[in-house]
Amino acid sequence: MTPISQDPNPLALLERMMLVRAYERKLIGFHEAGQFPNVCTSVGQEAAGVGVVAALRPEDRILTNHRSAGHLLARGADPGRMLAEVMGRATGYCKGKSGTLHISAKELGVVLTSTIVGGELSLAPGVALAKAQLGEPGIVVCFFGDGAACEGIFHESLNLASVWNLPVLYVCENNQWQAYVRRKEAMLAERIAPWAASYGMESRTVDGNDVEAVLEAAAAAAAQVRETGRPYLLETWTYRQRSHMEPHDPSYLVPEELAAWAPKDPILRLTTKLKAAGLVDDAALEALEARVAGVIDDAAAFAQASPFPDFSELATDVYA
Amino acid sequence: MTPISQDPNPLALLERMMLVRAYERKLIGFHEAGQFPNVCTSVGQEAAGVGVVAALRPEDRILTNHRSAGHLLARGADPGRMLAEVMGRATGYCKGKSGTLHISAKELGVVLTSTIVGGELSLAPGVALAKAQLGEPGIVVCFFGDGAACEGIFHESLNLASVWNLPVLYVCENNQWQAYVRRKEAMLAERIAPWAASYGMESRTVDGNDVEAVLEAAAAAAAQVRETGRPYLLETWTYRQRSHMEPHDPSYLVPEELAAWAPKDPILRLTTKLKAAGLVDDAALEALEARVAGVIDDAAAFAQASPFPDFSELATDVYA
Amino acid sequence: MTQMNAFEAIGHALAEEMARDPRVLLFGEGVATKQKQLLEAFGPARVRNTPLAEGIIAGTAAGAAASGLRPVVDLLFSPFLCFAMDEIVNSAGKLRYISGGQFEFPMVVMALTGGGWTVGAQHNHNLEAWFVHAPGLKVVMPSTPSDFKGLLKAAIRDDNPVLFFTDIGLTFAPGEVEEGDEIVPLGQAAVRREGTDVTLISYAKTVHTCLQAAESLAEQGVSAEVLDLRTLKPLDEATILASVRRTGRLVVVHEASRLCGVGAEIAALVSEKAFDALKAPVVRLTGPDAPVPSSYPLEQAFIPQADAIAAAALRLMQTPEPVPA
Amino acid sequence: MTQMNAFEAIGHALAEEMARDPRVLLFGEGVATKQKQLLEAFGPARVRNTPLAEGIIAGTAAGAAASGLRPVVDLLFSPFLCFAMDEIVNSAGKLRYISGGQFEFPMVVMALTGGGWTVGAQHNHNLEAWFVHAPGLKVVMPSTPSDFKGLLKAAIRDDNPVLFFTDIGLTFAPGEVEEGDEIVPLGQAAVRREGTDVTLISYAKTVHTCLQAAESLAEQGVSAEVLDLRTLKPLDEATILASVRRTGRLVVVHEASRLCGVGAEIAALVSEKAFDALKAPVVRLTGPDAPVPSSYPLEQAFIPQADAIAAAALRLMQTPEPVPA
Ligand SMILES: Cc1ncc(C[n+]2csc(CCOP(=O)(O)OP(=O)(O)O)c2C)c(N)n1
Ligand SMILES: Cc1ncc(C[n+]2csc(CCOP(=O)(O)OP(=O)(O)O)c2C)c(N)n1
Ligand SMILES: [Mg+2]
Ligand SMILES: [Mg+2]
Repeated sequence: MTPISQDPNPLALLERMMLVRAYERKLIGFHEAGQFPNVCTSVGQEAAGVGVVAALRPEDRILTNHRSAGHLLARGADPGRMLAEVMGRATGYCKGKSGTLHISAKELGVVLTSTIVGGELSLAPGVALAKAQLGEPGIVVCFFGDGAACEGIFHESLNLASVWNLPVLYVCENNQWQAYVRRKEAMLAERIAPWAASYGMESRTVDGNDVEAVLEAAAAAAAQVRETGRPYLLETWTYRQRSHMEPHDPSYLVPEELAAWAPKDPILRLTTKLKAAGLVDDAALEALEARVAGVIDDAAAFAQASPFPDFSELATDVYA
Repeated sequence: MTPISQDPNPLALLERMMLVRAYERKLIGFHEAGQFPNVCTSVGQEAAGVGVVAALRPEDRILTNHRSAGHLLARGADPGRMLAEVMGRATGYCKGKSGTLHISAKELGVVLTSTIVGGELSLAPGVALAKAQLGEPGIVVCFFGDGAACEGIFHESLNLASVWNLPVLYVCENNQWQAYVRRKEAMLAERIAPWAASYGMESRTVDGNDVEAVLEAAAAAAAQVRETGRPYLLETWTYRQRSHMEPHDPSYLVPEELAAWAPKDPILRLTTKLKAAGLVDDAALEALEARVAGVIDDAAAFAQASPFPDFSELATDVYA
Repeated sequence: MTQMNAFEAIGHALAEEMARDPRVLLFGEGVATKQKQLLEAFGPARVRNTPLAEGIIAGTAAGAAASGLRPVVDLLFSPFLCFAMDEIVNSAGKLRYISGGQFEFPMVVMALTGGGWTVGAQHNHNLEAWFVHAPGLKVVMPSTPSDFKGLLKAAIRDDNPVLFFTDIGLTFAPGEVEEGDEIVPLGQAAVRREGTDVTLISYAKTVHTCLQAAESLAEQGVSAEVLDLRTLKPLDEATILASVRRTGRLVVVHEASRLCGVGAEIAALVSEKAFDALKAPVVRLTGPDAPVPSSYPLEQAFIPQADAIAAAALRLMQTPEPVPA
Repeated sequence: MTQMNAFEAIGHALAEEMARDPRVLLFGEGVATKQKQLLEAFGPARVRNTPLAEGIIAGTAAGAAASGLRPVVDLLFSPFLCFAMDEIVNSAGKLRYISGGQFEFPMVVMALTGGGWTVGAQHNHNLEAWFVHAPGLKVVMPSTPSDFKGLLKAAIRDDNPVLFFTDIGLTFAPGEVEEGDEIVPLGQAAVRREGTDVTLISYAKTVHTCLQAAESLAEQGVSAEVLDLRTLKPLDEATILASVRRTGRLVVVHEASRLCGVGAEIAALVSEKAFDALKAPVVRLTGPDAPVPSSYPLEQAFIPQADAIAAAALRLMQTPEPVPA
């Protein structure tokens, strides 16, 4: 698949968000059907991922985390190889050694994915340092959550990137939850963007459920990072619509909160807008639905037909 | 010796600062005389230590670090047992097992001293949590440096103390140096106090070389922490007059900086002021000098006459 | 006697100890959400969610422990301990000694590890040997629900920092648990099966693998004794040495990687203190020197298997015995 | 040949490798201040002071290593590694495997440890065994200035993360060092003294203690072979086993604490793979299970002494040898 950034028009953005949603729904379906590896879905956060990645160039690097499907698919990852990785198959991006939690796809510039919350923050400055030192073009985008912002490494990473003038676009997806803990329980501030000031870094919070607003903000932020070679913190204000991981466990979620965010669903909002503008009609939407569903069905078939890694793989790839 | 807080009048503050200076000078003298364990002196920072400790009550707890002589002596520590600890003698506060770097004196409420930069920050919230949970009176004062403020644990500690409403008075001695690194090289901001805002915490920067100003600011901050049960960050703006540790190594220090700070020496400033106010004359000062010198000479004699720990102590005090 | 799994046993131990001693409290990322019944029973001051920050969770536990509380912290998965090593090792493990004995650190650090959930190498890394190596700490890793309960209660009552590891592969396995206040003292291994020809020593999940191996060995006429260490520090040297002195043969088994693991310590202990009784080489069966893969078949292959254990024991039976001069 | 101490040897190795390969860079707390000559030679982009934050220093090294640079980071004293365990173990050590081989981590992490400066347990903690236990890492701990230079050059050229430990007790001890580009390959132990009766295996400072012990043993008619491991991972199993097969007796010596230390691994290795050649128990002489005290006499007593090593070897000479059937 091509990276969304090569054609970020509203319809393309919509289709890519629908593709991400279809991918996540497929995983949810597997769980509803029975035993399946735990996965953290990005349902509700599609705009935050797709909008940012749409602002990037091929030479840019992306570091992401455990909730990475939107970032990967927006970057053009093959959902078949992603699902194969989730299922631990040899055809996965990491030969099945990673599983869902830390899918890297170096060929797409999605590097060093870590499921250690904060791992992406600890690695990003070094990736940017290498670019700067080796004279390579491009910036580094680091996706992390509001929970990761509570880890000490957030403080260390932003401070170093600022002191060393490293081209890192930090993107905090503030989805109001940190696994089983509400963001409000973990910090007094509502927003994380203002924390950048401590490091002499600029920042901005954008409506993370409005994909066009996210794209605009990310494009502006990325342009500034390219131009200044200095880091920037972009916060996407969004919401995790499901429990921390599948299988879904609504027991600890907050019904009022879910209800309040439901109308802000990023796909719903863009479809409504495009319909109002006469850019899509129900038929077109159904066609889109069908197209992304087909892509994901084929991907699932590929993954399920893929072999598990050979036992000889157990202790390979440990040392270079 | 009595804690300074029991009589914080200007003359007492002056004498206590002179005592700290005499203690550090004694260590410098040992180094000039030959082989001696490395020590980090607080020369130039006497007001920052004495002024804060003067604002505390017996039930308060103090956590400090590798540069702790001022905090300990202000709290009433016996310089003989301190020097004995520095020299690794059995009569030291920690039986010689600590050495200079992590002197705790539980009997004085100086607890859990760590030389891991940031250790004091990681431990302070727990000490405060215990006080709150056990219904004990008093607050917890945590002394750390501008370098420690760069460690991730600073971020984690202040955030937790704020979210949990813990009575911690964080005191950052910003002495413009982090061992061999200038503060300016390690952060873009000049001041650390504003960082507290990220945690919804109040803060203030005070002239750390004006002992009366430090006392006033610390008293106000301590009162607020007692009243609200919430943390507060006080930054004392001061200067490290010597190299990171003894033996003195001026090779990497900045002559202009040293020259600029020389007239701001906390002892010089208070003496000048008290003289101008007619509160002391040269004779009185000489008497003070002689008194503190005598105390420190006796302390050194006690330490040097003290035995080393018995070999049977090697593996005791490991498990409770 | 009631049936429960390891998670339930841990819940019972926590509830009983918190009811017994008001100084005991529990905190961690999501514990107040996940342990609803404890939250309701003991209130938000004693059952706390934390920000996502392992370092300050462990450091706060150490500071609180030194100041009169008895905290239990849940750091979730063992690789996350890597963000709390300073607080656990440099503070909780050392500050008693460094201060000349001025402080005690009665605290428990809990973490999950081991194969079973295909969570991969950043959620599954058997690190228990690190804490055995570091001074001032104790280390527990149970294999049965009743030990989960009895050892956790003992760990909470101990005046030292205790690392309490839960093997993911055992979390939902049911077992008989005593009602009420049954303590399993730290430092005591359990003989899970008596035997005379060879000793199989393990802990956690692989104890059960050793018991399977002992079954098949019995069918082949070899009598295997199975030891469950239960506590990795302090090690029950007496029970280990007594068994090897009886059998003269030893296979040590664990899921953790081989190099400098607990198996190395036991092999070294035996080759020094029971050398004269040894009739054959001491063999270790362990995980490889590799991170743990996520893919289910590989994750399972990472763990020593019963047939390999039995085969190793049989090889030892065939080694010619040295005869003392 | 020139005379230099370990610090100077490290400086030469860094200067030569930075001159040879523009991708090599050095950063850490104060390195640009302390390594003035390197700063002048290679400029502020390649010799950098950092903020006081070990986690991001190590993480930045890992990110840079995976992206085409070959960073060397100085984390000063080994206990400070506790603030960088996630970046070293979970990232640098595992992400190659987790990613199915997509990344390499050519980086070196340097740290000081060991007795000599009375700096106490938060500056002195021999943690090398932790990194031997963790997958994906290599571990080096030299004993002579020429090895400091040759092994650091090899570590910088290796495509894996290498932990490079400098024994504080060796920093100022002078020794002969080859001029120019002498590499000491990783994974090769050195026989420092040949002998036939007993093998003494050690690394770092205590290699010299073993050599002293070997001297006094010689006076008592016992011929001791002394092995210097130099690299702790990968271990030079062949050289270790060959020596023990010759002598039949083994004493392992290190300053690090005993439990699950490198000595345990070597004893276990030998008791499995050279069992038939063993004439006596395998003995370990190590630091105690305690933090390191600051007080000079205690700090020295923490370290295994030559007379104790000789005495242990003599005891082994007296043990009755088992005769194979
Ligand atoms: C160091 C570490 N601690 C804890 C976890 C367990 N965990 C996985 S995701 C998560 C919540 C992360 O919250 P946030 O950073 O906001 O990301 P989100 O899941 O909301 O996208 C936690 C606690 C982990 N993987 N790593
Ligand atoms: C975790 C850790 N890293 C590094 C060191 C080495 N070190 C000791 S003091 C120091 C500088 C501390 O600077 P700051 O916090 O400003 O305190 P100051 O020395 O200026 O009082 C450093 C780097 C240490 N002791 N602990
Ligand atoms: Mg979140
Ligand atoms: Mg400072």
